[in-house]
Amino acid sequence: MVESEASEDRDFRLEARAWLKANFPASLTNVPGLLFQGDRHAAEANADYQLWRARMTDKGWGVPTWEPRYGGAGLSATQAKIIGEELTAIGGFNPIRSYGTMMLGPTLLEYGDEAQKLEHLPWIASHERRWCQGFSEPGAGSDLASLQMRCTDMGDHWLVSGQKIWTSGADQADWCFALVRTDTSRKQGGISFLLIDMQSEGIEARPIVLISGSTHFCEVFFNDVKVPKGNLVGQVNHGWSIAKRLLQFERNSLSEVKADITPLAPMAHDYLGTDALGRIDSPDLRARMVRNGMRHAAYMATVRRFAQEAKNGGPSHGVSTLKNLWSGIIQERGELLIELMGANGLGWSGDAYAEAEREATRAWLHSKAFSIYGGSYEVQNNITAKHTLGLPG
Amino acid sequence: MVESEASEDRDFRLEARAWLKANFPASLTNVPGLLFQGDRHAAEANADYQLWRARMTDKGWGVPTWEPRYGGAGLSATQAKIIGEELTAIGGFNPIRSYGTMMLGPTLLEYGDEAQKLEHLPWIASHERRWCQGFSEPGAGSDLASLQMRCTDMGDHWLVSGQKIWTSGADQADWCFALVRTDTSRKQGGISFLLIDMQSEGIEARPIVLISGSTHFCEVFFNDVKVPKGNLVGQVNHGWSIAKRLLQFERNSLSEVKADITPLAPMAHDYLGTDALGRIDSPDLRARMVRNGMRHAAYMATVRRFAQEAKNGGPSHGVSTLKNLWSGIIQERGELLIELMGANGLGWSGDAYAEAEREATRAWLHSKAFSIYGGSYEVQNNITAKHTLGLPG
Amino acid sequence: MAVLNDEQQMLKDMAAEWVRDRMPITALRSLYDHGGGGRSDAIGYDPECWAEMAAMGWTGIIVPEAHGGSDFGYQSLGLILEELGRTLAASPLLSSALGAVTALRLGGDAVQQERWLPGLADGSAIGTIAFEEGAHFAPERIATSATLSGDQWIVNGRKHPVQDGMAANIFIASARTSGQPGDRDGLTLFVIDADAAGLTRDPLDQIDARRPAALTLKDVTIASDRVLGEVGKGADLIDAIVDRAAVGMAAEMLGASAQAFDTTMDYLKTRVQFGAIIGSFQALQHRAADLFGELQLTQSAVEDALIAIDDDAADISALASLAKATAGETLHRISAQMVQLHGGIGMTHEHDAGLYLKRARVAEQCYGSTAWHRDRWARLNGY
Amino acid sequence: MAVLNDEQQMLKDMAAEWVRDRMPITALRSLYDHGGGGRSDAIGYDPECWAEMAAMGWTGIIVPEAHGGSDFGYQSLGLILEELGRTLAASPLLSSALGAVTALRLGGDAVQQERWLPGLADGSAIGTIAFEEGAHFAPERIATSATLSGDQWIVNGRKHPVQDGMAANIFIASARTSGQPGDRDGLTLFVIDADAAGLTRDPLDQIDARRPAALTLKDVTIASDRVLGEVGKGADLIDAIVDRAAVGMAAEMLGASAQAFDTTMDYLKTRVQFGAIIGSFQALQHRAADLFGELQLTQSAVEDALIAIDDDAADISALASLAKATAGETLHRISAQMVQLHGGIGMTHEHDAGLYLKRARVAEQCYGSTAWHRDRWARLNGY
Repeated sequence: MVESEASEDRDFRLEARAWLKANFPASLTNVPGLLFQGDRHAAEANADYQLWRARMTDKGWGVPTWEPRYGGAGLSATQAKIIGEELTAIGGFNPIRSYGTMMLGPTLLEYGDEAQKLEHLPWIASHERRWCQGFSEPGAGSDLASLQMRCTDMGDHWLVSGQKIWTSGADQADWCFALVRTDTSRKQGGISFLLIDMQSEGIEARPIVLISGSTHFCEVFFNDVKVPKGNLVGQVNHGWSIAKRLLQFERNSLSEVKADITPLAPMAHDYLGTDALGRIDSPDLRARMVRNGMRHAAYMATVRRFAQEAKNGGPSHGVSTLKNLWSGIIQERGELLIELMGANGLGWSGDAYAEAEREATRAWLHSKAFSIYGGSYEVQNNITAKHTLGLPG
Repeated sequence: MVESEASEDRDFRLEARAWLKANFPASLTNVPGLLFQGDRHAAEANADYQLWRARMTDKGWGVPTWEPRYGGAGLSATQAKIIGEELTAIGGFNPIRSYGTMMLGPTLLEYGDEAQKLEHLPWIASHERRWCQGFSEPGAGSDLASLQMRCTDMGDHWLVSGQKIWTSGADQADWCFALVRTDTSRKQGGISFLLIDMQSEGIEARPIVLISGSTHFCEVFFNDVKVPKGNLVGQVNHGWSIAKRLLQFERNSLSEVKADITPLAPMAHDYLGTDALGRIDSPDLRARMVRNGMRHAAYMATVRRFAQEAKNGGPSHGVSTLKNLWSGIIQERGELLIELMGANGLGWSGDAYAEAEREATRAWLHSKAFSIYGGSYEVQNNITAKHTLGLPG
Repeated sequence: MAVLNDEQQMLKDMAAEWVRDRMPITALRSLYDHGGGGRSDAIGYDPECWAEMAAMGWTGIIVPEAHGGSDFGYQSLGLILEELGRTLAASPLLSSALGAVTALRLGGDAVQQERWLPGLADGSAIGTIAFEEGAHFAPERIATSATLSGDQWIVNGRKHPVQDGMAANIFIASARTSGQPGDRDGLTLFVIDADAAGLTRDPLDQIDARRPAALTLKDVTIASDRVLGEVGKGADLIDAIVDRAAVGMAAEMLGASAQAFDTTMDYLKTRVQFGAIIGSFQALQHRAADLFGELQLTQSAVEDALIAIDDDAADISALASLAKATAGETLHRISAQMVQLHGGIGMTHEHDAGLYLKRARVAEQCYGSTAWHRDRWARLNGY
Repeated sequence: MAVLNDEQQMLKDMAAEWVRDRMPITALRSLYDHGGGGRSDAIGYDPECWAEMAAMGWTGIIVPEAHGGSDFGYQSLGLILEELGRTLAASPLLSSALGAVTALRLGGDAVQQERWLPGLADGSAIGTIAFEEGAHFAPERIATSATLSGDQWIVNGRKHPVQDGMAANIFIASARTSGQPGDRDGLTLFVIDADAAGLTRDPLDQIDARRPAALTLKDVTIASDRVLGEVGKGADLIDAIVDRAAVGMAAEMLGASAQAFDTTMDYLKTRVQFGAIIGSFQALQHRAADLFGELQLTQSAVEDALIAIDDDAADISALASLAKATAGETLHRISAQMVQLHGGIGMTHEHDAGLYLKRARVAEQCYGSTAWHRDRWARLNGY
């Protein structure tokens, strides 16, 4: 892609390359980007991380396409892409990337009023205000629109009561963007989009222990929480279309996630041995690993193809398809990895299991969520069937 | 099972063994039983087959539990089972077995009046009147109850017009048991069960060419066909429950069919060679053959278990489950067989392909019907979900 | 299920009732800490329940009457293991009453049987088999050595994982008296006491909250009358024991599969989404119907193998591999679908789905993995 | 699909239109008799359509301009093959314009290219590759021999199946100039005329109504200037040709899969059962969605491989195997589901589903089966 680049883009690439080289702390090379709120303390403990964040904040390159008054650098999409490519090339990451930059920011830019943008975007752009997403409720999982959390107009403020669940990092978040029910007589048409300060009185966030041991998700209880009138985004009862747009941003960001994968073959030879013909010495397991490996290769080619088509204005209907392919392939890979580790893939803690083994086991357990969260396998297939394939309701 | 047999059963077993030994023509040993109408001409050309049929007809042992006045021998279920076992033991088959004995006969015994029984059962018991099943219609496949073939009460006769499809051997059959619509205002409640002489004026049966080349199934056109009033079985508009009962007999007889299977392993070694470790020299294909072989072994164990449980009065809810397991395993086996034959499994005719190869290819094509006819895979799964698992409508 | 005789039916009903009362799935939870892993002080089973099992005679079901058992057979023991599997009941029953007892039944002489079977039969002793030495089950690839010194054997090596190894006081362990790792010749079985000098054991903190052990044997001295079977010729005996242990595990897995399926069906019949009970969605109905079919295959394969063992049939190994691999595949799929079909709640440690998922993967690896048994079945059937 | 340049987009549109007009699925039917098998007088393709393809320049798409082609590349040829695959259009385009031309491009010297490429480019000659000698693709396990006699080679043996072998007048055939069946060394490629003395060919009546041939070579004399590449060192050349032929076949299979899928979706949108359009049943919707995903993987794998060939990338073999195996698995599933989802009518010869099913299984075997390519991908990736 570089060779055909316009000369002004080429100039910008060289400039970006030079600035990143000068400013990205070498100690952070190939450190995975920190996405979740739960990583906050770890990040805060790291001086180089703090430095890197401060430099990127000043430069506005965490959200390069946002206007400077919102904390961005006012760059073009092409320039933003160049920054990303150059960052990847040196093993760097964007320290500003968060739910705020990926989901709420783009949503506010489209639906927020100027006061809301000025109030929130700069803090997102500096990674100083962390957001959590208050969408799911105990009775409203895949069927999000059946949510019940009440939001009553009290004249000079909103009064919010109810419960959210699966709220990522709610116990670490500063603010929450939530879907609330402002009209009980309609389903989708009675939902509003509200910004809630997590420090407000009446909010309690309780971490949920997952099967992998992670406590990243929370239940959040709202008990007569007062929210300023100006915190409602868009029109009252028009929150559903804002949420759908935000979920689109979420899906796009999910499909961006590089399924960065170590090949299983070398590990399999280590754990299972090699037969007289040079093959992994476990025919049945080997056959399944080969198929998974091939599916993964074809999947990565599909991610590249979809990205290129999207860049050229092609249809972007494939997100649901991509997500189901991805979750299926990655879940299967997680299963194969612990299976090839045998008894060593079954440990929870202790020195009897290598750290990589314990991590693989937790990652396998965690991967079961991939086909549930962010639109379950079933919901994605419903979307593909109806919207992409045009099958009748 | 033999050791614990009551002494009168044991005596009958010895008697049956002796009679079968004396009367079953040795030339027919291990010849597969002739089930379909299409085999009629072949059977008629074979003198030993004719002899065997005549002997079994005289003895009444083709339908041993039927009363003698209907052509049977009035034996107990246990005795009937003993005859079957002894027949199998010498590589014999029941030459009377037909759609008539397996489906219509039992149905008439339950729902027919005495005149109908006397008119039809003896001819079924002697295998001299061949029946075809007129159920499916072009617009009523899986949704059988939506059938449209009109049957109008003309006072002294019924007048039948419409079309049937997938009628096995209609071009060879003497009679047809058909579902007809006697009331258009109700769906299931407007169906009657009618016996139609295929020699009647206005009937035309056209064989359908299947993808396997088989012409066993027909489309049958009924154009103002007159049918005597006495040919309606049970009450007018009560045919649906009779049909359901008959389909139960059909499913039972299907599940009886022994999936008689040659193991793939020796053939695979022949066609694909053996590697240095003694394995079939095609790891991916081998892995799939092994899994199919294991599923087949577990399936055969399941057939035996269900049969034993049924004998002991256990639930017989498993027929839909069994059919889907069976069709899946046999279809997969058919695919594997032609795959292991490689280019030799792709022939339609000609000496370049061995007879066994051409047969395997046709059998593979034919097997695609297993998950469509007799209740499709989808219909069987609906039945299992609702009736066996109690999932809501 | 197979047609049971009155004795077996009574046993099964009794087991179902006892397990429901005394070892429901909440009992397993007491072995887990609040963070989802095993409690650090847990021993992997409940001694009180073990005593009750013994009192009911379950520990002696395949022990000959002469040695204090009831000799009801593997089918009967399988029925109990199946019921225990339903609630993932953690106990050393499979390791001791099936594994160790089988080793003594098949390999022990009269004196050895009289010495150890009565204790195993009445539950006062807990035995287990210790054949493995690494990530993958491979009873011939062992390095633990036993060398003769005068009239005694000196054993050195590491055995792991040993199921219920922290609970057991008798190990039936394999060691190499000659040959190289990989050789079938040169394997010998020993009966080793847990308190033997030079033997230490460390608990393994496993995802299913059981407590297998890693045994370290350092110059452990073993009297020659503790050799089971013929010196150096233990490979066939090991195979025969493993066949039976694998079938016992398959019976447990059948029970776990059946319960995971039932629990999931219950959820499908009550959970409402998009204004409908989710069990009314056809895609889920068909998935359930397909899984039900797999469950049927598993039940038949397990029962066939148990009957073959009681009948001392010729093809026990092939049937054992069929049972273990079929149960492995079925439990794998059903436990994964149990999580999937429960949605978010299924991902929480608070819900049972994760417990089934974790136990499933451990069971899949025990006494030969699904892949190992598929490969063995293939070999035995000429593929 | 991949982002096409203007030239490619035009070519694709033109191909789609021409195929729809001139070679719809009914054209294939004319090769079948009424009983469902191939017509005994059929030659496996339509010479008139072939002439039109040639006139449009399709036969010369990868032929260098110097030899009368347009040198548009494999991606462009892949687009056409994909469109032809949609209607199962039977023609020797893959065998000749891709297979034979590739052999000459990669293996031919300047004189050989000038001698044969112009004829292949303008369609006056039809070429094909003849590497196989039995049920399974295994280019090294061949027995056909070529021995030097003075300045000429004498070739003896049987090559089968040879795709489009009844239509071709030039065969690029492999023979063994040394070594034993199974050796990589000793393979040599020859350009053999169909009317060479001692060469006979018999048609194979295949389920897809094509007419591959079995060639018998009896003391066929071949001049030494008809050797492609180095004597005895043909194995790498054969691999390279097969890589490209397999990708071409995968492109055809992608088209067949896409059309089989589209036709099935159309049926799901119109067929009524149980009072509803069957496409509204969720179980079928999810099956369709899953198949759509497989179709996406296939398209990506095929396009990646075509681009890699045009770029002369280092990993063409792995990408070719990925493309062929992925297309094989996808077409296998979609063609089987095409029959299943059409129900009874899909079982009839009158309906198109069976034609896709039959062509699918033939395509799966051509230029290395799905299993063969999976095994090769595994080997290339260190499994």
